[in-house]
Amino acid sequence: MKKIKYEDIGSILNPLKNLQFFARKPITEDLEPRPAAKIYRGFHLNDMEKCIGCSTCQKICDNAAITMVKVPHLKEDPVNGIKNLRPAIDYGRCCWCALCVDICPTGAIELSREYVHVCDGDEVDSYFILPQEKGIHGTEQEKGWTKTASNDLLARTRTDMGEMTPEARGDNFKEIVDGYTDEQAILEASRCVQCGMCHDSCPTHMHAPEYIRAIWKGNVEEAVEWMYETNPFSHVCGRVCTHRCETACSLNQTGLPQGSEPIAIRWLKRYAMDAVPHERIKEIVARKKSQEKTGKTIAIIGAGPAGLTAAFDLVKRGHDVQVFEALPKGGGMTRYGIPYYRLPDDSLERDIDVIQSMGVKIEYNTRIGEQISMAQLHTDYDAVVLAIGLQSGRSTRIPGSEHKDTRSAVELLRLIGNHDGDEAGFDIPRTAVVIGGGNVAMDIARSLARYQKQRFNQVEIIVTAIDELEKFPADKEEIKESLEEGITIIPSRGPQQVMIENDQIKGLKTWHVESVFDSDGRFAPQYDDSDEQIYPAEMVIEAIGQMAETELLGNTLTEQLEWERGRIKVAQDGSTSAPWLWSAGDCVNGPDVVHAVADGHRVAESIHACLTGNKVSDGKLNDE
Amino acid sequence: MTNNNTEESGLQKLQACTSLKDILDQATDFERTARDFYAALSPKVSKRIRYLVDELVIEEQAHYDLFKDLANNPEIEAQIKLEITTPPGNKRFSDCIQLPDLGDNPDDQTILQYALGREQAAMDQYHSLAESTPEGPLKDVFTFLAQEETEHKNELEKIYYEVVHSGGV
Amino acid sequence: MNCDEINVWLDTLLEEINEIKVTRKSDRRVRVDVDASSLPALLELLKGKASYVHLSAISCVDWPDDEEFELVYHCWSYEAKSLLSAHTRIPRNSSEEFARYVSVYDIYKPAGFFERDIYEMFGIYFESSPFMEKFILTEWNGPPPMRKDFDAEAYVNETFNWAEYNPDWLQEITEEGGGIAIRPEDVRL
Amino acid sequence: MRPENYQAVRLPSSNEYEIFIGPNHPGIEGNYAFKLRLDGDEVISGKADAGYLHRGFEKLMEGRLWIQNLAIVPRICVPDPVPMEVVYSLSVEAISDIEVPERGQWIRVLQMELSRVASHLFTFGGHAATTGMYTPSYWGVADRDLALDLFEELTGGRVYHIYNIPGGVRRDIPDGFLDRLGHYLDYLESRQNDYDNLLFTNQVFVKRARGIGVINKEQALEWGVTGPNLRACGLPFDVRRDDPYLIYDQLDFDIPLQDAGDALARILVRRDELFQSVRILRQIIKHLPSVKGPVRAPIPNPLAWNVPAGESYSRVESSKGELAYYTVSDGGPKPYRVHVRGPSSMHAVQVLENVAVGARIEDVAQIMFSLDACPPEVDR
Repeated sequence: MKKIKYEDIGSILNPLKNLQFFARKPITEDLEPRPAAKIYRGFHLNDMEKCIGCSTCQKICDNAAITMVKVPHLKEDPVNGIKNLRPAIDYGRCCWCALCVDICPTGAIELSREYVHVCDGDEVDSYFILPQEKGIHGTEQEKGWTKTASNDLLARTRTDMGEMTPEARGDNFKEIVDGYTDEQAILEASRCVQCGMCHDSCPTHMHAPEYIRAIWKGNVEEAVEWMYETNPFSHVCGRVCTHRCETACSLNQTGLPQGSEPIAIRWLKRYAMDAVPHERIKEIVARKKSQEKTGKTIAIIGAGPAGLTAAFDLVKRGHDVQVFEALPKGGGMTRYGIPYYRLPDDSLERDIDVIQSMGVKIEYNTRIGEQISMAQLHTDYDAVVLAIGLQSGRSTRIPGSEHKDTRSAVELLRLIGNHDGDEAGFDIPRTAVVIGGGNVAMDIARSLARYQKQRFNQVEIIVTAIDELEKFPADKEEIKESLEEGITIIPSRGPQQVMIENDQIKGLKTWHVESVFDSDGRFAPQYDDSDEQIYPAEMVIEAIGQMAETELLGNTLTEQLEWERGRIKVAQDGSTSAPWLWSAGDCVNGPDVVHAVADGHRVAESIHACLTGNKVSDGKLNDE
Repeated sequence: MTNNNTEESGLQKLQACTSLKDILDQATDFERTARDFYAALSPKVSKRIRYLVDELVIEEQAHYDLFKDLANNPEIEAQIKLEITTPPGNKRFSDCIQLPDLGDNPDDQTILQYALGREQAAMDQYHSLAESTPEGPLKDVFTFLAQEETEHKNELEKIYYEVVHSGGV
Repeated sequence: MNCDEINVWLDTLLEEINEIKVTRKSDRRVRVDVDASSLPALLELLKGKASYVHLSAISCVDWPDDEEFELVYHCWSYEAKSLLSAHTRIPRNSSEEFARYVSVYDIYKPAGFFERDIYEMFGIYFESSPFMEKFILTEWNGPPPMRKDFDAEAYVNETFNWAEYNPDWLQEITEEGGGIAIRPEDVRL
Repeated sequence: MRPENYQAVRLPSSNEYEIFIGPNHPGIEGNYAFKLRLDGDEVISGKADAGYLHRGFEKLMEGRLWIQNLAIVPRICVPDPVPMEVVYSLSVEAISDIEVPERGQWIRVLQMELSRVASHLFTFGGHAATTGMYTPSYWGVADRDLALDLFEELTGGRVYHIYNIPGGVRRDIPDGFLDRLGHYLDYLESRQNDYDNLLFTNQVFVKRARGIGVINKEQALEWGVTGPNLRACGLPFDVRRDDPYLIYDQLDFDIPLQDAGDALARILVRRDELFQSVRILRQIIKHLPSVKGPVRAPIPNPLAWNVPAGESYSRVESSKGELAYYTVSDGGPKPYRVHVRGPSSMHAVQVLENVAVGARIEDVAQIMFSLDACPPEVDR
């Protein structure tokens, strides 16, 4: 670089040198708008199909420029985490920082390369725009600033939770996962964008955004308080909930190169429940109990999640509740269906203990229909709730399925649930085939695997179902962990016959399934009988479906009630066609813990309204 | 009345038929028998599963009406030709299902198995008749009937799945 | 004198002052917490004897829960290549018009600017500072706005009106049964 | 004070009178005013008057999430916005112990230097214009615009880049960017002669600038002068060298000096500095491709980001001098306090008020521009 000395004032001719510039070609710029750079931050675009209406863009907007607008003709699908809200931008406030783009969970919102908008004072409404696929003037626009893995602002990866290795857990029923530590929980909670999709998708509408925020703030007691607003089975649901919330979670995105895992909402719930001492939880919950007694009495049949949730709500409101349970302990399917390694006994006990501490009375080993009749309950109580679950396993009824060693999964799980520790309550087969691809199939297979490991130090279990592996109704984790534990899974097989020799089961004959559903999505399997296999087994276990045991109703009541496709017909509020009888839980909705909890609330609400005179049940069903 | 009886006597009667109308009349008769059987069963089963039997009554009634209308239709041949251009696929799903004795108080699964077996039998029967009949209007009418029964069976299979496989959790 | 020597010297120097806490945060960052009464003496020593000739800034932090203002004097030594931040706390004097402290203008001239800024924004009166007058907020008669108890957003909402938009597309959506669902002010985190 | 509330005063007892220049005046840099007391055309005293641009940024920042402030910090100094983003990010990183990946650090320095180039070009033009020479101001703005094109390509925004983020920068450089940057540097170097002839060695300018607004070494230290203004007094201090941040310690550059401490010395320091920046940028073009890895370290979800309690005084060398942010976190989702210390807090107020004394009225604007004062740093 040429040095200029301070003293140098330059030649007297220097100013004249500048005359040379007259000879230079002038530079001319067009008046037309120049095309903007490739990643220009111009006006917004929004892919209306990709956008899920989570309003995260609105929360990050530093100028409060985004208003969420309800667009009725768009899809509203809470179960899959889609709202019909879309961001509208106030260009009087927007500063084009593109933080909305960087934080968008789906990558729907983007900035275009369009940057010219002119209007008169009386057209000021043109500053308020609902961005769509086309630019703000309705013309095709190129994309400018878009989401890339680099500028994505969300933490897409779930915080890992410690768990036992397959080797460590293979021969015992200890709970597999460790649960989050304080640091892990706060980190995981910090990933939440507070969109509320989880709340909307949850059958019982848990206040997940609120309790996640409370966990993030380190206030676990507040978190527990939020949970008990809607779910007295938070220990249980914190471990085994089907967590639709996580399906609906805005962070549950495929289609992004960087991947995106939903918030571990279930594990956060588990964390908060475990982080607060049990006695303290009881104190927190007791604060909500009504001090006044109504003098009304309610009988509830079945001490599972639906029955006990209803009981919890009703005692909270000052009613007197008596629960009858046929089995020796409470919890229903959560105890007699779910193995300890997924849901340890004491977690369930703690949930039930909180409920009982509110004044719910439970009579165990009392089978309605045998010891006490329905008619008696009708006479003795102001209202009766039927929450009997689905206790009976369905059979394929293929040839050989009537053999004594063809067992139902629910029956075996009940036996296991009734025994402690290493005792199963039945003889453990050296080899077994489980028919079914749901969580029940995995539960029995994995329980059996543990017993086999203990007794024979090897696992010889095949799980087979007609579905393809991707379509198995079981949770992905269950399948993964089953495989880790040495269980063989053979998908796409149709069971044909249980092979029996000398009155001993020898195996299960199956055919290959070419396709399961027809073009309407209804069940219509196509088999290939040339591909036949026989899986050796001493025991065949059926886990294809369950049904309710409604014999307790007796013939008269069965005839009185209205039914709907094999289930008692109930109105939205759980009331049956008998004005004194409500029904809730799996026996009306199909199997799902959190759905049962939601149902419990619903019938409690209806009964409370009915008994306090706010609503008269006329026994007529108000159809949905 | 056992299934075998129905099947044999039905087959003999059908083989004796010589006109399209005869065949359809016979078929209509079978549907009527089935309808009456289910109608008689309905009050005997628990109200919980009565819907299934009632649906079967409606189904059989619909078949009965269809065949009867066809038998009385002067353009019977043309109608049948039209129907058999799109045969449904035959699924082998229920092949393995045994025909149970219904007993006094059958459950939903038993009833469905029975109904499936019955449709299977009818379907097989019409199929084999169609195969053994030379080309012509008679063959067409058997094909048509086989096709109708196949469709009915497929429908029942779907119901079977929805009832029995309630989706293991 | 090289940096290390200055640092050693600084440590000895700091021992001369009462009630002082020295935290060495990194090679070039020293935090000193000092009693309000000792701060001017410290600055005098720093500038006069320890080569901290450059007062980079005076920062003020309001701690209403403690009823205190924190004043931070950021001093830079071109020789030692070290930034010393001297922290002190003074009473907030919430019941009176001003909190009060002494000016260090006679030690560091740049203090004049910062003291006036803090006077305007936080309401701290610096005795013997030459510029205790309005500068930026000449036409503002409200409370010192940087104090935590002044809510700027609330002030704006009370004082100004927001324009409402009602474009055609919004009217159409509203007729369909939709419309504005969440306003930005509803979700401020 | 609002201009309409001000009445020019002629003081009856003497020949002195007061005038008010700004806040809308071509000789004033930005929205700023300067009240002068004159005797004839000689300045007796001057008084800076701020407040025309006050947006309460420091207050606003306390009400916004840590990351939201990225959108407002560059607005504190329009001609040189990058250091504002970088120093804010540095302060947040210092408190939360975030290490910026090396590639991110290099890209930050790239922007810092390019921003310095753009800012200096702007200042040349402004300074020249106060002496009545308008061509350099057209040139300066036009050549700066080419730098803005590069910024647009790199960051998506021409003036407010909003490209730095705690942890690094938002995205990597586009393909071919370094080539285009190289072409721009070639172009700038090819323009050196033109600028020299037109401005730096042009008697029309040199004679106007020499001896104007003199600051001596002692005054410079006493008044807290920093940056090019300090180096024009012969004091070789530069934050990049003395208190290095990012990867400045890996770069080879000189610190241009002048001794005279006047307007000419200051603009000559800036001229030389511009070409030192070109030199730094050439090193970056050469070195950056070999620095692999991410451009930013992950940060928590910005909507739920509690920066740990703590404080940081972060400094950088902006084109105007020492720029520092004192940032305090109380462990919450928003800054508890951010104090912006811009170099112009000194240059545009006390330094200007002192240096203007004794000057002639026609030189006041030049003095202000030669100090490269940026009023929004005062007003914030």
